[in-house]
Amino acid sequence: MKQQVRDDRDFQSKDLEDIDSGTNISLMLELYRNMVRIRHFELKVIEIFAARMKAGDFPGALHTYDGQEAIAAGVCSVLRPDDFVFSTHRGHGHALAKGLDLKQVMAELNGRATGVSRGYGGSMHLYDREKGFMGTNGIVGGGLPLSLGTAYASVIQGNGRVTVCFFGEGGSAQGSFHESLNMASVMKWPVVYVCENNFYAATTHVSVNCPLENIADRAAAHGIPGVVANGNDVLAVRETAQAAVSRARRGEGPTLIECKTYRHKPHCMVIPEHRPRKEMKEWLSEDPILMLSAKLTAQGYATEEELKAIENRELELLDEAVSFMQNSPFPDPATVGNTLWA
Amino acid sequence: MKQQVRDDRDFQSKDLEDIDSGTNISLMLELYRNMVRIRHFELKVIEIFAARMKAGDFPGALHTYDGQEAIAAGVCSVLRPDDFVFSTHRGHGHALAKGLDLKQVMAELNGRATGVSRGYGGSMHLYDREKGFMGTNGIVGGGLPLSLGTAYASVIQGNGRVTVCFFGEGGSAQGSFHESLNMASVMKWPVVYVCENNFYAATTHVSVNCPLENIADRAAAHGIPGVVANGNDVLAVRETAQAAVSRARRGEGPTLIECKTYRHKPHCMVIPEHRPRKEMKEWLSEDPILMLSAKLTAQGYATEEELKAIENRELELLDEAVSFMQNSPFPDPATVGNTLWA
Amino acid sequence: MGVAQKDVALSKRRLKLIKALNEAIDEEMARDDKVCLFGEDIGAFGGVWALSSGLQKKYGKHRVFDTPLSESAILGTAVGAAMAGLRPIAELQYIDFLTQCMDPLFNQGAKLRFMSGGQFKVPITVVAPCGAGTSEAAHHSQSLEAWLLNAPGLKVVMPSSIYDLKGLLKSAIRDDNPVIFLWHKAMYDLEEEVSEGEWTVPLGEALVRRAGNDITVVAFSLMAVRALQAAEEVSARISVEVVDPRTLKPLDIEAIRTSVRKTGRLLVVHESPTCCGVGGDIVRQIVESEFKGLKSAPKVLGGADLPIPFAKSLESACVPQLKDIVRQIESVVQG
Amino acid sequence: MGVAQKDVALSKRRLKLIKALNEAIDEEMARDDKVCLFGEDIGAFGGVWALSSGLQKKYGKHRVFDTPLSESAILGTAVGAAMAGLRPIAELQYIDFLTQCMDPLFNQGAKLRFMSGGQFKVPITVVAPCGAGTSEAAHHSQSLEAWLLNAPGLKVVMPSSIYDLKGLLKSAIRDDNPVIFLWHKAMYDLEEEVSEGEWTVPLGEALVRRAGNDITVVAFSLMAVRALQAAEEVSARISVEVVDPRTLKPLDIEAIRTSVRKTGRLLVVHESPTCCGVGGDIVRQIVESEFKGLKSAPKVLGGADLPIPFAKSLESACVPQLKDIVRQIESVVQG
Ligand SMILES: Cc1ncc(C[n+]2csc(CCOP(=O)(O)OP(=O)(O)O)c2C)c(N)n1
Ligand SMILES: Cc1ncc(C[n+]2csc(CCOP(=O)(O)OP(=O)(O)O)c2C)c(N)n1
Ligand SMILES: [Mg+2]
Ligand SMILES: [Mg+2]
Repeated sequence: MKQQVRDDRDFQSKDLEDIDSGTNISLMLELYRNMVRIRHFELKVIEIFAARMKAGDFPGALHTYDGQEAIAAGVCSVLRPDDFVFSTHRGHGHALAKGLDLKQVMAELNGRATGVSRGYGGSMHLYDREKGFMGTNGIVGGGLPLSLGTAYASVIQGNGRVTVCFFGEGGSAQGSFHESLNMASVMKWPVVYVCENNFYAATTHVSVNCPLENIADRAAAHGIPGVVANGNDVLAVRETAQAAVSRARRGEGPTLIECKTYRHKPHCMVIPEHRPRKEMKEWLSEDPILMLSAKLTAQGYATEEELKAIENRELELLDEAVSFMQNSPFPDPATVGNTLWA
Repeated sequence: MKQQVRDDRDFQSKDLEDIDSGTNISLMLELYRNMVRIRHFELKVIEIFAARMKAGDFPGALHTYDGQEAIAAGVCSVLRPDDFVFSTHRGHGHALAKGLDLKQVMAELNGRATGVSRGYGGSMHLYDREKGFMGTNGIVGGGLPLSLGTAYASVIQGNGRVTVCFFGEGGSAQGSFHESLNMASVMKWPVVYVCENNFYAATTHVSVNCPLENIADRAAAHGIPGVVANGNDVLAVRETAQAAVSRARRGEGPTLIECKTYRHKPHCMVIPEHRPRKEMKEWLSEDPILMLSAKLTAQGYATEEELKAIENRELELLDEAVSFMQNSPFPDPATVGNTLWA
Repeated sequence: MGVAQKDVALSKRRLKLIKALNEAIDEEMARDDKVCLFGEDIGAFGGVWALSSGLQKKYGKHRVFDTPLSESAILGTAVGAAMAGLRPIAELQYIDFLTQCMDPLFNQGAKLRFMSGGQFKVPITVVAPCGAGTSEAAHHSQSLEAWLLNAPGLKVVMPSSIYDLKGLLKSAIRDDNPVIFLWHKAMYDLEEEVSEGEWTVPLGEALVRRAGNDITVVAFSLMAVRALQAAEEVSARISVEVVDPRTLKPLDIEAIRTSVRKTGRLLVVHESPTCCGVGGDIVRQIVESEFKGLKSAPKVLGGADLPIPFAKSLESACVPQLKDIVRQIESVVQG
Repeated sequence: MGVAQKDVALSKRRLKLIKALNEAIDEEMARDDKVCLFGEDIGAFGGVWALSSGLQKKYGKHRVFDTPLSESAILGTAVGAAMAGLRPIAELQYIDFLTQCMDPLFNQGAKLRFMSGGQFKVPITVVAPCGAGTSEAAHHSQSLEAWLLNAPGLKVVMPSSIYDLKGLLKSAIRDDNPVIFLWHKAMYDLEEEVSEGEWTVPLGEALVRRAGNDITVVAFSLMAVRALQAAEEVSARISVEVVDPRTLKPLDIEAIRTSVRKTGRLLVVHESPTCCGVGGDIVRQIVESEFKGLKSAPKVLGGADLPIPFAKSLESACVPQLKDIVRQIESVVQG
């Protein structure tokens, strides 16, 4: 059954002078746009992959982000364009929220030469160096140690860039999680660890991966703040992330943020649903996009029509991305070895 | 400078009905004997290795346990003969305290066929299956994941055997430490984790390996008790270990014990001393053997002469062990491949 | 060297890979209560590959259980439990995740018996899928058998038929040493007619899957299937003998020698990177003993020395395809 | 193929291994402020091998620092920092501890450029001691170059002379790819006369350390030193050419081919386990191109397929000794 979610937004309220209170309307509409973009992107990719599978053209593994959009949108909304993001196997949302091109991501997922990784990577290996997007990752916990390095580089280069590293609650059972938080804490490096606790790692309940009620409390082992946010409330996520990112940017070291959330679809396309119906129903009723749109309309920040217009524009862009992908060539096998060495 | 050591012996005092209060005299003399045995063993090994090095016969790496004897002696004094122990690179003390034969350990360290591992292992690969001694280890943190397996086996075999796993404070920065505590906690397996915090990992101060004052507090990340003991006070160690071992034996899951201590010698024979003189002096004044002998004589439990007699007997046994080693053959290279496969 | 044992007088049925492996584990758990099974998602759900389907229900949560997402802890549990007398089977969801558990497997488990002067047995079986061809890119497409073989102390099994998959998994579980058992992800649809009931296939015996006179092709796992197709394709012109070692350690080098003595020519095919792969190791051994009888230079057709790329167009360029095998057979025969 | 460059007109001095490597790092840090260095105990203390002696003092705690005892975090830091434009050097106290950091090195760093479609450079240098012969047993005596070579994307350097150690480390640090630089622990006492000042040795160039006509012996790291002794020992009877590849990836196979074309015979010597080792890989390539010109079967003298045991009597039986090399030279020459 759905857990009550702790909200630690006041975890260091005295330090939060630069927190945006979230009442800025255009910002909220931007968050909305971003979440809707991710949601429709994922639904479209599922459609495309399902069609390809039906046609006997196995498209590779697909872990979609729908249901968790508030986290990527909220966290990335407080980042500078040159900040670094490390993502996971469930990373399309992070990629889009960090500003990656819809067309190039769609192309990559379908193995086209115009993809963000030129077709070499696919869903679990999306990279965009220019955008500070340091990769989705096929290895659970794989991004965590690497996030130390960009954080260190920011210190030595004195450029104020902050690193954000996403991972699932399952990933918090990997040794690399602890090695990374520990070293970041000892070194006071500017990195923010964002755990997306969607209560399952593939089919395994969080209680098998962690004996604590909150992953955030693992921060205690490493002497850093550990805070919980409602991962379906984009404003709560944003506010929590803002505090942690500011703290990092000020040189005060890392923070562990846990965002409680729920994925809408099964773990990946080839694994059947196994979660309790009641739990699913409760969580689906707290859809992060509906939560935000309800707030926007209730408070008179936007009309249903304005929101629909945003959504329609995103659907147009998505269609363009699909066409772009479909008209893109596959990578040339003759040059496959050319990019191994620099 | 030397830290004040926290003492958590009352951490679950309500549960400690089977704790031995430590006033049993013969038990205390046995602890004394054990510690003196380890101390003289280490001093002798250093002597032998130094002589071999001088003669151009490099004997391999040597990490001695002198200064930390109270931990091995105290912890192992509450174990059953069939309980399991996993040890470290600094493991002679654990081996002897678990009842390994002085002769066979001496022989192993000098690469003799009569050694406990038949000369195949050396200092960092001492094993004695019959005695439940599951190995010293060349890999820092290497024993931790394995300790899960013997603990699991005890559960499935229903034989009540408890597993104790030793490691240094440096080892607590390894991912395997966290993976192991987490899994043991989730599974409630009967294992006791004993961190010997001697404040240095090779030459690196504990503050580089852990941002907390107490390693024990890392237990919080895994939902298990974490307790601190004065690792130079054998009775405190014993009492703390007794509580944790009983807890494990009752099926209530793992405990993390941190014993603060200090090694008397440099990290290993080839690394020069680098620790602050003042700190060393303070710690050396709290020699665990002197602390116990002072208590024994002050309280009238034993006379100086009685203690000396114990020591002399141990020196005799040690001489026998050295002769045994010197008269033992080296392993036959012709059969080196015979023990790879079962 | 074994022979194909398909003429056992038992009723026949068609069997696929996962069911074959599930049966093997089920039978071994029924036979020996020291056998236990754990890994990620393998409990009530039955494993992401359905390998352990029904087993937790049948054998209980003590013997079949889900672990945290911690491969080092999983392998550590396996090695420790083996030290205490159990016979654990540990599942890795992909063999690629070896990188997360190298220490308990390579430094501890594989070396334990040796380092302890022969005191311990370490009868663990690690089961995992391997291989490319499923558009899963650089972190989910490797086989890594070369690492496993270079490190002393591990047995390695990579079967290519349903009969062998079941029979060898049973032998692996019964073996007193650490065994890594790999099945190929591109073989899930393979179906074979086999008998009902139990059988075992011994570790360390190669099988001549097709007899021939002009060239010996050594191939295992999916590449054995593909080599047989290639042999068929060139059969009008070239008589190809296909030898499937089935286990790579212990390797039945005698069977390969016997075949090469007959054909005088050797091609080894494998999909993992060529550099320091099994191919070179077999060539090394054959050249050493059969140099004078060789009619042409032995050759290795291995995978590209590249990570596996995502796009199909790239991926298939990195792993030997039917046409590549045909071409190399011709090239070796032409000398 | 390079030639021994010992006649540079500079003042000479005698240099040992650690000092040579320390100079190389020092010079590169002075030359490029993107170069940084970290690992366990390498800061104020200067490293357990004294490799970084004096460097923290000279370059500050930001560029030279102690890490926690966390090899995955160390390698992760290196890879991430390289992605952000630095040129990190990470020390492992023994290459055996690779098992603790496989993922950041193999799955991430080595594949990153490829997986990202060429977006990133990953100019990291991992420095570590390797090798047996020091009575340090199964966890402190490996070289593991076969793992490094089988996995795509890593360059591997294993020099055998002081001149090369310094010159190749400088090239490794300047290289834009991940390079693993291994020195042999049994070579600390080796001393060589070299010039003052700077020099580099390019990656990927073998060196003919001794010219000869009867047999080509390929050997690297400590085994190259030993092969030269063996060549000397048999010199009255057999003219041995010793080729030291120096870097194993990229491998200067052309240099080896050239030599084998001359001698018609090949022996590869290495101390790591023979199975799936470098030896087989070199034999594979030479047999493929030079088959017709070979006068006898090429052979590999590798280490035993065993963990390294502790007792000296056992240890030396597991690694090629001078007498073993001599015997194998004779055996290959006799055919
Ligand atoms: C090291 C490793 N082990 C196992 C897997 C297989 N796997 C992929 S995703 C996943 C579950 C991850 O759970 P979590 O970290 O909670 O992320 P979520 O999928 O819920 O977003 C598993 C077991 C993997 N990719 N890497
Ligand atoms: C994985 C690994 N990394 C590094 C080493 C080298 N090493 C051996 S002991 C040691 C320090 C260990 O410190 P700690 O765990 O505190 O134990 P102590 O030596 O203080 O008893 C190091 C770095 C090793 N053996 N294994
Ligand atoms: Mg999850
Ligand atoms: Mg210590």
